[in-house]
Amino acid sequence: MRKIISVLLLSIVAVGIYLSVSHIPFGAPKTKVGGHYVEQGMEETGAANMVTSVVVIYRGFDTLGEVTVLFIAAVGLAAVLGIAGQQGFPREPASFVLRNACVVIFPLILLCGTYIFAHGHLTPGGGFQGGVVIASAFVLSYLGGRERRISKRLFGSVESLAGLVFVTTGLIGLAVGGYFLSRILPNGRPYSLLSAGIIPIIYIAIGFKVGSELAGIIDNLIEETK
Amino acid sequence: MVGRILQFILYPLVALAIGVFFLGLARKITARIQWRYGPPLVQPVIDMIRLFYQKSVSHGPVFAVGLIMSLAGSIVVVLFLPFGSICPLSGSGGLLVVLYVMLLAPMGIALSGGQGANPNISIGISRKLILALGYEVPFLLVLLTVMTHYNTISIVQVVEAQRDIGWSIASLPLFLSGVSYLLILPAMLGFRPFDVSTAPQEISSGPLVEYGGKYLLMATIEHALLLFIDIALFVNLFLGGAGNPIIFFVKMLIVFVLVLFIHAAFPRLRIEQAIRYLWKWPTALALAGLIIVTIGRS
Amino acid sequence: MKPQLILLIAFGGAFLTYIFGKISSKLRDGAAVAISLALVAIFACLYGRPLQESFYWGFLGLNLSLRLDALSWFFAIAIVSLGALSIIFSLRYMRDRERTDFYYSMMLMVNAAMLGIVLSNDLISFYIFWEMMSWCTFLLISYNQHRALDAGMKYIIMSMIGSVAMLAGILSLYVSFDTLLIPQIASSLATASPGYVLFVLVIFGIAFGIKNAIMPLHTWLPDSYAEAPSPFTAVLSGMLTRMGVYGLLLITYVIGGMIGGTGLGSNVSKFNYVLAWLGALTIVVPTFIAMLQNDAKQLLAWHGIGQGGYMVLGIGFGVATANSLALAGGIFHTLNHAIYIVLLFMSVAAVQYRTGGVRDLNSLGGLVARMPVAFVGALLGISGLIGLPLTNGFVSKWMIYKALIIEGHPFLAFAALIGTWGTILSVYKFLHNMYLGQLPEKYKHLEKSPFSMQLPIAVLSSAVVLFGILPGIPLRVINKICTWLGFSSLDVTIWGFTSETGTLNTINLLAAIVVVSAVVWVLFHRAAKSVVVAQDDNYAAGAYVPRDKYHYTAGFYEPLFTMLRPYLRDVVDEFYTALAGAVRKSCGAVRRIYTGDVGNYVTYIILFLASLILVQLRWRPW
Amino acid sequence: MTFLENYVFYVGAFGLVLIGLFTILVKRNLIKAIIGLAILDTGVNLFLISVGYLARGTAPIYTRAEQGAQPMVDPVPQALVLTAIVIGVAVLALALALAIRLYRHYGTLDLRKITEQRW
Amino acid sequence: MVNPVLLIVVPLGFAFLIPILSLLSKKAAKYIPPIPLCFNIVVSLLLLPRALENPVVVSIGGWQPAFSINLVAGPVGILLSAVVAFVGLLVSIYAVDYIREGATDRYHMLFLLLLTGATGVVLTGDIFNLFVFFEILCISSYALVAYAGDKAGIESAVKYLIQGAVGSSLLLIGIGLLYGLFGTLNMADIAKALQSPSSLPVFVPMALIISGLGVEAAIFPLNGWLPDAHSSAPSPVSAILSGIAIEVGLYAIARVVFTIFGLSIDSTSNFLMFLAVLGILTLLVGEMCALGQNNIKRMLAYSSIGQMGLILFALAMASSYAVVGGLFQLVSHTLAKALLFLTVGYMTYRTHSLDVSALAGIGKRMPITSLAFTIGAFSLIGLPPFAGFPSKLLIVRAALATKECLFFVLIGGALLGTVIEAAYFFRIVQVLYFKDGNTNIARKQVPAVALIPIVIFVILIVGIGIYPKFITGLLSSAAAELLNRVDYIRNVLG
Repeated sequence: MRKIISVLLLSIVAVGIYLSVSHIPFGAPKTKVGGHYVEQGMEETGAANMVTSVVVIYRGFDTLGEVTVLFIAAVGLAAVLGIAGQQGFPREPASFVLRNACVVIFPLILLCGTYIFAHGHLTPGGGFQGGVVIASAFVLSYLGGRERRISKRLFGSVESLAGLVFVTTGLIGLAVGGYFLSRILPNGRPYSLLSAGIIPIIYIAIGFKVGSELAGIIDNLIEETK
Repeated sequence: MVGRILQFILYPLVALAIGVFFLGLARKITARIQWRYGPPLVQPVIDMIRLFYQKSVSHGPVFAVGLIMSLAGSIVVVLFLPFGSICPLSGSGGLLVVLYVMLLAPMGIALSGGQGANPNISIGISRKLILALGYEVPFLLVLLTVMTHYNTISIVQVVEAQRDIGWSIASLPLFLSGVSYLLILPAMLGFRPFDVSTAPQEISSGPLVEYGGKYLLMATIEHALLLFIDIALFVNLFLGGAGNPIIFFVKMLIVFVLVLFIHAAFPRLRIEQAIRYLWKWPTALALAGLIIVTIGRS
Repeated sequence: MKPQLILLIAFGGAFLTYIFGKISSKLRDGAAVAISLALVAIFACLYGRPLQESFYWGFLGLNLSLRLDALSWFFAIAIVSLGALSIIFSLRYMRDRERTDFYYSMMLMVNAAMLGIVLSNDLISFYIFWEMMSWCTFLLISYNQHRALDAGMKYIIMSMIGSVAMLAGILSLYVSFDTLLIPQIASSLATASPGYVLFVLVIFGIAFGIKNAIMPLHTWLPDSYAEAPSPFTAVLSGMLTRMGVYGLLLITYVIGGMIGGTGLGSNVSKFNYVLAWLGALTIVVPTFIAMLQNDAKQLLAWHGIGQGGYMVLGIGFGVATANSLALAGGIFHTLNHAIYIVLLFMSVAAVQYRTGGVRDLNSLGGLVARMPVAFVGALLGISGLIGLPLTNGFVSKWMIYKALIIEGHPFLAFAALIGTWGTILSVYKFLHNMYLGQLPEKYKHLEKSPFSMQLPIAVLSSAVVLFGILPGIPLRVINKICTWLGFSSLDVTIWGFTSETGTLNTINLLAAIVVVSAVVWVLFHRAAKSVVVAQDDNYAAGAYVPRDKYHYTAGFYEPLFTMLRPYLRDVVDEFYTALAGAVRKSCGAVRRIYTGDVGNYVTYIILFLASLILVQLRWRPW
Repeated sequence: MTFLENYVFYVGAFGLVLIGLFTILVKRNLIKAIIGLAILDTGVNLFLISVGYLARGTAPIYTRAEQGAQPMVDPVPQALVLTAIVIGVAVLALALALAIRLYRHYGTLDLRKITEQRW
Repeated sequence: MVNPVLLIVVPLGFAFLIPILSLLSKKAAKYIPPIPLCFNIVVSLLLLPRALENPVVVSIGGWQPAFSINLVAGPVGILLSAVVAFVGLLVSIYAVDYIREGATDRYHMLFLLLLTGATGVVLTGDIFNLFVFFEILCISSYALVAYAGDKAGIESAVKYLIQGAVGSSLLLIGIGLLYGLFGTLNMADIAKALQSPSSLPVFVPMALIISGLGVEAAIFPLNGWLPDAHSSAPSPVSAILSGIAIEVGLYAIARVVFTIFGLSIDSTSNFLMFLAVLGILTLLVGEMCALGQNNIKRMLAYSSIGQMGLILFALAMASSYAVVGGLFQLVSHTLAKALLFLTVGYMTYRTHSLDVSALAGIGKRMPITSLAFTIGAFSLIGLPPFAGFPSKLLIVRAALATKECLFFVLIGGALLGTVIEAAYFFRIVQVLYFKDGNTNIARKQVPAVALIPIVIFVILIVGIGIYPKFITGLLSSAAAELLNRVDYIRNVLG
């Protein structure tokens, strides 16, 4: 019964969406805003990766919100799970190979993540992606039977500081340029690492933030399910 | 002016005399109907004089105040009623005032009796008031019919109008009302079959049980005046009043004798029976009269 | 004296009293009395001085303004006087009760709100004060806890229904005429369509009808009167309920243009005939129900409804036939009723105070010996209630009856008159069971009522008689009101009326009664002396009468009730109760929508979306 | 068939959306409902990306190599999707955390039985 | 340089700061939220004069309006952000004492972020940004509802989360469709391009967006989460959720409907009529559910549904009076409902029960709190002289001014709802004052820190009730801004 009703309702919704979507031609150039970014973005922001320039510069405010959402998730998760402080917990040690492989790979993954967010304005990738990669390093280390836990204090501080960096950068922009997140730094030479104004700063901050937050979330969940 | 004052003084006395006479007459005629000899006509007067000098028992101030209120009320009502051409308080509010002043009598008795704190009194008063409610329904309808028909609330004007167009009772709606009035008259006077509130054998005369001496005297006077009032009202409203007191008295006498026949012929009704009766035929007649009058008016 | 200043005194006084109460109870009592008396003095000084003033700089763009004219003065003086008397009465009555600060400030607040109502010159301030009055009343009714809570709920729900109706009516007027000043509406409404006028009448009729407890809307009243603290019941019955009458008069004024000018719009006339008939119904049924009551306050409460019927009958009929006698009678009856019903409730309250809250008629009796002042108050009160001549109730009833008869509506008159007889029966029971009959053992040593209770009773008792003997005093003001409302002037004298179809002369009546009573008294006095005996030393025809108690007063009208009881159910109340039950039940059913299963909730969301799309797809209504 | 050719992405995306919704509507297990949410999110993200697609477009990243005649796809939806993904992750993380706690309280994840808060 | 962006960024910054500060001192966290909220009030007031003249439009990053996110701080935005900040401030002061258990710093962070989200929603001029801030609002409220960690809280949070997530997915689909159709995300830009909302391709996104936002705004069939969440959350959170979160949702609907889709009362589309009907339906359902409810917080939650219905009804009438009334009602409801939840918080804390009957006699034990509750309740019913009265008055008047039969019937329904509302609120007042209850409860007032916000709320409710002019000026320009689509487009796009 329930299924039938659901199917019925969903098919109505599907029909409605079809009627609307059929007015959105697939693969045709149509977005004036997007077009503008593609054409002018390089000049305006100095970033080669247009997605990055959109994410950080044009729609930087969304990104700030996005970072906040993640922050909320981390804080909220901790609040919901009611985790007070950190305590170590004994674990079955992993096999020698696994443990040592993890030790070897761990810094490499960190490095990779750092690379990804530091080059966000030049290549595909960016703060979020890099941050996730960094977090994956911690997951690996947990999987690899690491007994030591990450320092909540440290990670919490990193989270906060990274967030503050983002906000402060924006506010400096406001103070100097009159707009929040305005370009206080020169665009620099295209395609070089130190280019694209404030994008690297923000992306680095985001990278740290996302990495520490996701790691924190995983840590919390692990503790809860122990 | 002097004449007016004389009216004020003499009229109640006359009314009282007629009332007392009716009291005596009632006992005499009833006795005769029932094949007894009966007391002499002056027996009530003798009783009253005796009561005046007899010692009595009192239950407190309200016991007396209620009676005084009752008696005074009755006398004032008398003053409102035209007796032939005599009517001391003609322009003071008319029938509506009469209706209300007539309330003083039962209210006073009830008050005084209440102070008496005798179960019989309470039962008697309760019955009396219920009975009053019973006969007031047709009575009010009757009065309203008359007032609506003549478009006045003044009794004098009703009487005057009848002088021109003949007795009220001769016209159809008022005939119905008149009959209704006659039917409820025994109840208003507290005569059998409607004497359940003062039933001597059952509740020791009800409200009167604690009265003796001057208290009983006043209650008697009040009853005498009640006889006068109710009958005089009927004569005024339905039998065209009268130009002079003698004719008026004659009319009253006829009506009273009619009532007495009913009185003598029927046994006492229980209170529910009485109410049921009063709210059936007299009310229906009075209502019919009122409807006709109202339709005729509009 | 500006009207806003008066209101400021009134409302400020209420707050001040509360604050004083926190300091000392003596100070609070003094302040409450002083403020209420000051208001009486102010209004006494303001007699015949019309005032009008905008007092507020715009409430949502509406100018709030106040005025004082004959009508509002008439009501205001009654409000403040009765308010002051009941405050004085409360001094002892409320002593040693809890939350007295709250009580006094609310009493003053209610009075202030009522003053606001009668002083307001525009409908929105009228409404504001009206609502304030409603919730203050609610709080005061609930004061006694327990059963009072249900009474309070009943009151407030009906009151809210009335006030939302009124709000709709007021705003509809505003939307139509773009003003809320009463005089301006009055002039605008003359040009409105008959249907609209009827709408306005009906909607305000409902609002005021609920407050004035006109018959099918009366059910809140008995419980509220019975359960409220007695001094407040006095205010509630005397003036607060009669704000409904004030409202009806206000409507009358608003449609006054039609009465004076081109003759009555047929709808107006029809509506008022309906009102008159409802008034008649309201007289008869509650009066008979009152006979059934064994609770002193319930009994009086039902009379409160019944007497309200006279006012509505008078006003409705007066407007319907443009008869100023009936209208004046209705207005006058409002005042008279206020005086004697307050008197009655106070005498009940005095008894309650001494007997520890007893108001069950079957367990009282014989108190005349212990509380003579309260008895006299009760006696005069019921005389007024019945309308015995030389009490105030008589005059107003006479006016209404006369108008009804002369205008040729004997059936209405019959209803009103038969109501009077019903009244006699029930109030006699009231008086008898409370003050007459045998004094129960436990009340043998009751003290007299304290002075602060005797004083208001004495004042009101004398007012009952004064207005009964010299009705001209208030009638002059009432006559002014009638002419202000657009009716013809009456031929008022200090002792009554003169007219072709029947005059009323209270002086003659007084003279007759006084003289006759004196004569009778002399006769009585001359007769043989009587011996005062103990009350229970009486003739029982040989039957044994137990000495300690015999409450033969219980079931006083039993024979009548066995006949009438099946017909005297409060059908309306039963209907409302059933309705409330149905509402409650359906609310419970609606709540089942929230099943607690999140799957259902998501289904609702998708259902909503799907139905939006489907409807637009299929019918394209949007 | 032309529809499918032209709109295959949309079909896929909305297919996922509808499957996700269906899962939430029908499944009684909280974890399955959360999985439904994840599918729903994925579908929405896929749809957003599809909106920005340009026929034969490339990634909107300039390189030092000479740009061909190939147009770049719209970067905006990609940015939006980035945000949406993160939000989805956040919601899922929270949902799972709540599920853990809920299981402790009720000992079950059957949504039909978790109806203490109702009416 | 006062910039509306500060309203969002500063609280955000402080929220980020809390973990660091709480490293220094565990107690520091609870004193943080009032600071940015005070700041927000000041900024709002500073912006107000400019905003009244012309909406302050700022872009993030300094690009052309259509090409970046911009904030539009018109009268509505400023009004609502001020309300958010103000109510948030008072509630945060209250929470200083009330929130004692658990990791309080997390509570304060989430609380501040919730308010940031709400502020962002009311200020943003970009529809995707609106979505993002909405998510901030929602996700932090999911977490806050579950904050206490009790059975009821967790259960409610799960339900809230699932419904909220479905709602936001629908919203996102709608936004995606709009982007696909118009190639822009700026609301003014979309509005400029959008012709008729009733053609199906446009109607479907509208339906999706309204359904999505409607979940948060507690419109009738979409509000299954509300009674649970609002009744299970800690009281200050309930106050914020009832007082701010759903109002913000409703604002978003109004903004979308009026500005983007350009529905107006004289347009050919009569979708607004439908919304009005929906509003009254919501109202009646809410009030009917509240009647006979024994859990006091749940009763208040249902009453919030009812009030939302009334506001929606008022907004849907779309005349300037009506919208003023709706916004007024929004403000007065915010004040009153926040007050009610705050007072109930301590009452239930003392009685250890959410049952109405457990509150018996509390009027004697906690006189000021009870008085405050009474005043809040009276204001919600719409009794003078409290703030709820002028708002209800305006709404009724606007409904009557339409001179349409449908609206007469609807306003009749609304008034009926008022009566029901009166019935249950007056019952509680009776229970508080006139019922003899448990005498074990200590005669203990609310702590002073919590009393301050309660008293301020009371003062405001009475003040606005007596002198509504205090805000009507702002409200009417806010209404004008909300209704005037053309001006909005011109202001934003230049």
